[in-house]
Amino acid sequence: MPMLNLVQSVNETLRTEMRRNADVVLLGEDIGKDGGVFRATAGLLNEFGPERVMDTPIAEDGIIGTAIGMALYGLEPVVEIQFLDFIYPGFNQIVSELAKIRYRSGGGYPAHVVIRAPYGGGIKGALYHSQSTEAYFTHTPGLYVVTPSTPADTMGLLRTAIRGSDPVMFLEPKRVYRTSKEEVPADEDFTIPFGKARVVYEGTGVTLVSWGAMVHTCKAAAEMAAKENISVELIDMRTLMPFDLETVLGSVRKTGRVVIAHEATKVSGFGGEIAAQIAERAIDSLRAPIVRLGGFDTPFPYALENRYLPSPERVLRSIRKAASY
Amino acid sequence: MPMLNLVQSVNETLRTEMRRNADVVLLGEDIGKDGGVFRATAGLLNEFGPERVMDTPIAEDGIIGTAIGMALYGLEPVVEIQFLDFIYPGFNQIVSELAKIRYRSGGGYPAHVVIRAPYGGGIKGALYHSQSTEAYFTHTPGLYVVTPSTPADTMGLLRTAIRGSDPVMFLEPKRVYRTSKEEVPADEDFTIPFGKARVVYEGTGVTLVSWGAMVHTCKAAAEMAAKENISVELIDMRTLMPFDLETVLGSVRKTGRVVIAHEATKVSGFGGEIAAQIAERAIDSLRAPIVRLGGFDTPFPYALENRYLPSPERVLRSIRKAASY
Amino acid sequence: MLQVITADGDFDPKLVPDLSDEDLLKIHRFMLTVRRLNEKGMSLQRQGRLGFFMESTGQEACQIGAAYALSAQDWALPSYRDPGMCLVRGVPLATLLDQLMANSADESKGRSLPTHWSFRKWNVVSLSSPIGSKLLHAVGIAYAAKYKRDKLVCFTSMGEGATSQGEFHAAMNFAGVYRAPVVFFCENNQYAISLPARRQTASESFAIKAEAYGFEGVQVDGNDVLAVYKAVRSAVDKARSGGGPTLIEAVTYRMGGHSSSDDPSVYRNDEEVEMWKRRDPIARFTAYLTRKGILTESAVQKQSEEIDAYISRTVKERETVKPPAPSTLFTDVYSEMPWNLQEEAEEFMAEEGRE
Amino acid sequence: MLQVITADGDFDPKLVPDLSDEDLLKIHRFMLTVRRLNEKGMSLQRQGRLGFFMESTGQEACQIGAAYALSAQDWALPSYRDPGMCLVRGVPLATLLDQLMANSADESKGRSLPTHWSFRKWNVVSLSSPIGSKLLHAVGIAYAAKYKRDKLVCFTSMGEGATSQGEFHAAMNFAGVYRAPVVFFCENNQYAISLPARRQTASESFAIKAEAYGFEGVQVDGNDVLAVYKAVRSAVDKARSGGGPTLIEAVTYRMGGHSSSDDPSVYRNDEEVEMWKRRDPIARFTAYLTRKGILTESAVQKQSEEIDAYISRTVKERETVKPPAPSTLFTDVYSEMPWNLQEEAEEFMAEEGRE
Ligand SMILES: Cc1ncc(C[n+]2csc(CCOP(=O)(O)OP(=O)(O)O)c2C)c(N)n1
Ligand SMILES: Cc1ncc(C[n+]2csc(CCOP(=O)(O)OP(=O)(O)O)c2C)c(N)n1
Ligand SMILES: [Mg+2]
Ligand SMILES: [Mg+2]
Repeated sequence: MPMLNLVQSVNETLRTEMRRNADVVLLGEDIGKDGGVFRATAGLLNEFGPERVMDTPIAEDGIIGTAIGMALYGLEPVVEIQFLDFIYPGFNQIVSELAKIRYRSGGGYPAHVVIRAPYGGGIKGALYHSQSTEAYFTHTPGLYVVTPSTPADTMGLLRTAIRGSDPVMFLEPKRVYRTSKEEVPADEDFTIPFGKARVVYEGTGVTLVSWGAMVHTCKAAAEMAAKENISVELIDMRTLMPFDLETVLGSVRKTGRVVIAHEATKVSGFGGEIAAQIAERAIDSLRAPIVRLGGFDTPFPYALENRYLPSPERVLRSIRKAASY
Repeated sequence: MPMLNLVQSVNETLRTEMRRNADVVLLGEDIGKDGGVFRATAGLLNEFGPERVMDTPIAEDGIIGTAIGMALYGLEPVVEIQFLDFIYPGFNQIVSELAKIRYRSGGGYPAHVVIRAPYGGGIKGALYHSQSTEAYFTHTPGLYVVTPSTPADTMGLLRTAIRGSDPVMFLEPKRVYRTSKEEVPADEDFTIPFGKARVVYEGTGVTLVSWGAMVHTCKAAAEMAAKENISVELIDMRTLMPFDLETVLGSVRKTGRVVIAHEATKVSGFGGEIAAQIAERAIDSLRAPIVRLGGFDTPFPYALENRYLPSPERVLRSIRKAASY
Repeated sequence: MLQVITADGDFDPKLVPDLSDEDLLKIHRFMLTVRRLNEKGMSLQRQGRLGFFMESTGQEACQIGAAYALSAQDWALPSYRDPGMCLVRGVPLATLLDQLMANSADESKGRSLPTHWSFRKWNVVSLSSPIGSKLLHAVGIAYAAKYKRDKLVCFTSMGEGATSQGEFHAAMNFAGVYRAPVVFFCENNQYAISLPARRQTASESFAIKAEAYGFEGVQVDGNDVLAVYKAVRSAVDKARSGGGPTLIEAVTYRMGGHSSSDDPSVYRNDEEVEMWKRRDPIARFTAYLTRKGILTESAVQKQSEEIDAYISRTVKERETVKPPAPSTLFTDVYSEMPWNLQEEAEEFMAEEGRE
Repeated sequence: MLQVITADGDFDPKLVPDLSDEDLLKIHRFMLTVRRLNEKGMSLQRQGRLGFFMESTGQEACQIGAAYALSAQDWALPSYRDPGMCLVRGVPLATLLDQLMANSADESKGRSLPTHWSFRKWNVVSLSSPIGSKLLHAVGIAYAAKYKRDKLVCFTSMGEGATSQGEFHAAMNFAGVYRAPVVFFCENNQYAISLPARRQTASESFAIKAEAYGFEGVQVDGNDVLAVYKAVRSAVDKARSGGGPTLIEAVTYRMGGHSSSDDPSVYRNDEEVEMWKRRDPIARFTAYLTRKGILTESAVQKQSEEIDAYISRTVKERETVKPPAPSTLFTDVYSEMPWNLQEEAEEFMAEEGRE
């Protein structure tokens, strides 16, 4: 079992899938010689050549729209958007085309495109290298939305995305690209199904729901809570569309208390959807108000990034709030 | 007091504001001679000339981006996007520029642009002339989001938008553009503040929260419910950012039961935000699960539009569900 | 501007493309069919038998001339104003009508707006409403075909208004950079809804925009079906043999309104319309074929009547087809329904059953 | 390609723009200042004293030549690679450093990435990171100035990579259609991060792209400060007198990496860098001024030292300025804080107080 960090896991998954299937092609900015600004595609140009590892002009609409065309013809394009923050020139292609073409063509023209994009704060990137806007995509029927938090999950989920037949927004938590390595299954058919959350810690006192890089913040918070004798059940959603409501509800029925924590701006964040689902389906189990913790409802700042990003302490305060109600 | 329908009210407000302030300029597709595809700008080219009523090439990024520049220089541009569905080529300008420029410039460069766009279903327009994607904008700090439902509210809120100094997404419920006329204040300084909901019907049994064209569906449902002796308190949010949580919470504390109904796709819709807020702040008042009703989690269809659009009957079923729990 | 037949049917024999008499007559018949279909479409819409319609009268030479230059294996992304391209590709009239009527036989399951084509069997790719976005798909399809060593060309058409969109820019630039076998066909019909072409851009022509992307731009008389055929044919041949993309601007005129919801008299005058009537593409081609001695006015008259009858018959037949089943609301969003959709579908079907 | 001074300082007197000796020496000094500032910036970043930096060594002639052609009332939207433009506009070095250091004296309140300028007092408009989006603002500003009958010009610069974005296309097209008094200045420094300019587009040049929009495109030697000045000056004069927009491509080279996070040796070779070193814009202008007899190598040496000392002194001074106050997290999102932000701010400040 190889030891890989998260970005190496992306790289390894792309490599093995490209070896397996000649229809898998990559396109994006600086993904060739440069290997991507985060090195997620390092070495792939050398192995697979410029027809399959396409450096593109700077035009996100061009990248995504061209990938859609390729997919319509039968290729399996995997797109890299350099930062999720730069996806908006291609947003029309995602919302109007990629998400709707299967439906509007009566199933005649599905387009299987996987869009990878590093997202989230923590690299001192300011307003435009830090945002977590996964909620836009969860509100767009026709898209799957994947938000892994560990190297192994990244591999299993990215492989599912590439072998599937639906459009996927694959959002990579860049803050933890290199923070730690873990053992990753050597099996080249290792996949993780969409819609199955992972219980990071079992617990009985408070259910804590999160995804992406925030899972690591939540782990730290859960460990701090344990010292205060609050037993936290930490759930990593892994995929937001589809989302594993069953696991969440099961846990809430057990604990009666829930905190939902994400890095994204709080208002209209995906945490609201989870809270609403719980309030609709498990309200009788609740012994405390549903606590949501999000990024502030402001753009993402530069100098004060560390004050902006939800810290383990802030999560802990939310846990306490839920536990002590 | 003049009798106007909703689109006439838009027209009248634009006219009076343009007369009042020479810095107010309009830009959009077909807004000149054609008067806009819905005639919202009819007659304005004649009165104010092509420098102030600018027909643009077909490029939503161009329209919004140019308007931002104008606003930076001190004009007060009011943009028309022909259908909200066509705003995505300009989404980057909204999300990356309009919403963030005041913040990122430390307040040095605010950009006061009002973006008007007809939205929602009900005109047999299929996937791309029907969508309600207000939630994207509510999840974008820096924007105000306005969703009027009546001619008078439209006038009062549009005037507030134009006289204000923040970017506004002004979403017009095109399905009710011409369905009815009402008396509109003759006072040319008549405004309605943002963040104040309107209680359409007072009631004691179930709180029903809605906005835009759905308010009219909800009115019909509330009337049907009354016949079943369910007293509905219908709240028209009017603005989603800022949103009048106080009025909603006040009503929920009274009724203990709540239905949130919107036309937009349910998952990650703005209804989730309201539900989450209630679940966080008024859970002890709840005597029933929070019921959310949204458009289906699919693209907007053509032939089956009437099956897709939430009907008074569907809203009524939700009201019954909340009432009978 | 490339022209083969002048407005009164005169021509330069050196320019005439190599087409058999049979082909010429077929082309003429297709043009007539589109004209009659447009008239029928508008009248059905006025009668409330079609929800929406976009006519293309005046642009028959563009549609038919261009599509005739393609081979069956080529892919096409026509615009809403190109029903004729679908017909030339082999789409049966009944199938086209199923799309317009959004019935249960429609390949798109009645989900798309009328004139928003999608005919997989004939390599006619699903069209959306946002202007310009499909141009990129054409580039991707062309690239993929090249990657797979399939010797085919991807053809896409657009209005001149589409050239203002950012996606036009990206599509042209990507096509140039990757030398994709794609043909961009711009039907400059002088209007984008109400905006005259001269206010859409300050450039000398639309064809000249190709310079910005390093490949050829060609301007052609879009009311001259032989000129259109010739220009597209040579672009297709070039693309097929590895020569990369071409942009063709066909100068034509939208004789009717923008759509069944539009009243063009608000923004343009009658003289202009009259002037373009005198350049009618069908009259011109008829004059040419008459001169050539392979068609007579009375034959045209007879054909028109046959076509009318055929269209009416087929319309009546397709009007008997049922609307799409309510359950189709929920399918094809994903390859498999996620739980939230399943739940919505079940609830909906249960309620449908009840009511 | 317009050139005034050849690589070795030779020149054609007929081409030399009308600038006083004093101006020439000022221009030279600005160029030196930018060069030294770049070196300082990179070294501060390497020492962890700046979070991020983007150097512009090699592009001094572009920055200074272009900005020198503007008047104070003109507006400018420079790119991150144009600190020199800010200096020429009058922004004090200390103010520039406050931006880089994101301290509490920074006009942007430390919210933006270093090199993302915003200096209201000097009509330098707030810059974001997404490539291309600001070009449209330039058009809107220019239109608004024209509307208000203010006789000013809006100038904006970009890298050659920005020409691929849809917003470039829309900006150019709108500028053409409305004949806005705007000057687009494209610094073709041969790379967009790792992508060579010849793979950014298949067009013959970047200047030629102007043809697609109906106005003039000009190519100029971007390492020749007098040529740059001349080209921008004539575009500015034209715009000011109602002649509409111009696109200028300045051919230059990015001597360093894309940013402090980039290692260019991965994607380009030393010979190329060496070749461009021989075309150094400062060396060339120094040679010219030396030939003209108004500058000596030793004066340059002395100036460099002065400038270094001045920069170091100012850096040290600005490093004493406090970071932005935590409360600034919540201001300027709107003109007034809505309740949700107020609530967040209060909770945050209460917790800050506690910890
Ligand atoms: C992105 C977008 N913006 C606006 C519209 C509304 N719209 C529909 S057709 C049209 C005009 C298109 O003109 P042109 O490209 O010349 O094609 P034509 O209709 O003349 O064939 C417009 C503005 C749209 N469909 N998509
Ligand atoms: C929309 C968008 N996509 C991608 C990026 C990432 N990015 C930052 S700079 C850059 C290259 C810009 O090249 P060019 O325009 O030539 O300017 P230069 O850096 O050479 O001055 C890229 C791709 C971005 N900032 N914005
Ligand atoms: Mg047109
Ligand atoms: Mg560059």
